[in-house]
Amino acid sequence: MLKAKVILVALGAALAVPQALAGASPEEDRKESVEYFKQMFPDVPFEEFVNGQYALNEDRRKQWESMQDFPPYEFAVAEGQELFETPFANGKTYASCFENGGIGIRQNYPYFDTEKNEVITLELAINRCREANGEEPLKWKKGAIASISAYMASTSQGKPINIKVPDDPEALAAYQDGKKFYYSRRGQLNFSCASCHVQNPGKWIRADFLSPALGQPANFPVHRAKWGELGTLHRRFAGCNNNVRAEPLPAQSEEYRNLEYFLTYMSNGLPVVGPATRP
Amino acid sequence: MASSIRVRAVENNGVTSLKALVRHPMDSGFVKDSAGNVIPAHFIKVLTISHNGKNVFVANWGPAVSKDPFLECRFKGAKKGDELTISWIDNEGASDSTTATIA
Amino acid sequence: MNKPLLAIGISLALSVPLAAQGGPKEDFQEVYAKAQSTHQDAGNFQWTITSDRLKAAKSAADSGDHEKAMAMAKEALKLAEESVAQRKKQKEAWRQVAIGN
Amino acid sequence: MIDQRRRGFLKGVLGAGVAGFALGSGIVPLRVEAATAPDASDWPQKAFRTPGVDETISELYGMEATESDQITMDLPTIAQNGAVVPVTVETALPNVTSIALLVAKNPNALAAYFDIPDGTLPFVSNRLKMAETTDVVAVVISDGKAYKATQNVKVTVGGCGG
Repeated sequence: MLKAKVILVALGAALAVPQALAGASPEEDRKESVEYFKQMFPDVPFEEFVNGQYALNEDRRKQWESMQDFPPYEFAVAEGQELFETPFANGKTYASCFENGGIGIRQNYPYFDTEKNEVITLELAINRCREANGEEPLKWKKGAIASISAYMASTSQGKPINIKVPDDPEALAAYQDGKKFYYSRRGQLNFSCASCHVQNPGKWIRADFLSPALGQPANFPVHRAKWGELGTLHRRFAGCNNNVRAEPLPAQSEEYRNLEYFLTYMSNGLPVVGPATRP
Repeated sequence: MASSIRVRAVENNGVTSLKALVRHPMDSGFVKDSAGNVIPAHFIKVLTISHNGKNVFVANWGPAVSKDPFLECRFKGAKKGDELTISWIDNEGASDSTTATIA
Repeated sequence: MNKPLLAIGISLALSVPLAAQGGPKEDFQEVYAKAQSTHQDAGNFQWTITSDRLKAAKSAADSGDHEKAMAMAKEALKLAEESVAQRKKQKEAWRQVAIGN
Repeated sequence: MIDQRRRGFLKGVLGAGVAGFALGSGIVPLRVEAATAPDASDWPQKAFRTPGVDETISELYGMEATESDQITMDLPTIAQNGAVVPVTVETALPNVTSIALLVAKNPNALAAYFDIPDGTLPFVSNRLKMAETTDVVAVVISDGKAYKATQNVKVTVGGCGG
């Protein structure tokens, strides 16, 4: 059914990446990017892109479906809910820091804070909420923060991702910085994120099956079989950078937040399906 | 404290399908931690599923069963509303148990 | 790749008249410091392998293996320079492949 | 904030006054009700410590297993990760009393061994660890005789996951 069409992929790779339009707006970028991936995988429905390699490879999809039948992150999500609802020492809870009590809002993250002029990711907002209530911040990449973020994502299941880039020079600059990071080759292997996830999705890189960029942030935080636990998106950024022998940047650094801003914007309209399992 | 066992048991036309996920590291004893010393073997040895005091399924597990192990089994003779008891014991003598109602 | 570097390292050390002001240790400090500063210059484009070589150079130097220390420092410098070149090239190169510039 | 595991550990200690079990690491909340803890005395210790498929089968059942096409195994062709390989075994063979899962090239072949009491269907699904590309063997005892099915699974170690 969703067999990766080798011919098509070859055609996709040969597809001349649309010539850079001078100063295209984020929305134009997004539309062009969706079109690019639709041409590359014509028989993959738009919503299915959130399932990455599992939308392109039958053998992988079957393994994924048996994992999702009773996913190993269920304990972490239950723990995340317990942590989310446990009041801080001052009696308040996370709900007080978020609109709608933090329920069903994952699809709006990350957003650009026009006062502070910075990208606010969900994990950053979680720790800022803790600090505002006199609590110690959590570690960024795994553990409690991943469980809480996974619980909050689970309350947004199916809601379309809705990232906004306001017509504000700082917001556009953050978006552009994230885009530049995404397309810049780095590390001794000299790959960019796009080398794998834009130019070669649907192909094998050794024994790994490359997923398309479209839809990637929709399934975070993710429980990877390799980690044996949940991990946040910035843990994945650092891991990928390390794989190409580029020095990873600190989690929740401005560069990684701008990167998340750009990448998530590209998935606007796709449903939140986090948390999810991955290899 | 949430139990370490999550269960879904559903009966239709006489056959109960039970799925369980157990929270356990299932360390094999063959893995080293980042400091280079071996993580000792720590895994569930026996897991039983019983209905009306009788075992309907017994799993003898070794260290090659994945972390946070998953199990599915099917049996006859139980109906909606019946209660099942799922218990496990590991190689360190720790154990846990929970009950589930068949939907 | 290491062998030629080692060879160059050795021949260089031999050709330098012994009376030269810095002995092999002196040259090492110089190369090591240059490698470090070039590595910093790479900014967000630092390579993990450069920091590995810098560590290897330092530990070789600490344990008195000057030959290895020099080879590692030289390799670190070469890698650091390549990462700086990558940073500069990518300043504009990314636009050619980006969807929608 | 009390670390989740420590809280579980503390509660375990208070509750475990009954029996002086060696307390495991605090990771797993210890709720020791000695009464319902399953009896692990007939856990096949030696079988779980035997390398090699045939040696394990003879250790476990004291007989050889013959290949049978009545056993269906649902396994991936290429495992996405050797740490979590989903496997499902089902058979049409009659009066099944036991199913075993073996991973040939694991340090010890036996991964899991299930008692199938009367009234329980000859079916089981599990997630196993596989050290490398190798055969997964399912052994079924039907009418007191041992049958087996074999299927190879490719496993690669490491990788970025894609």
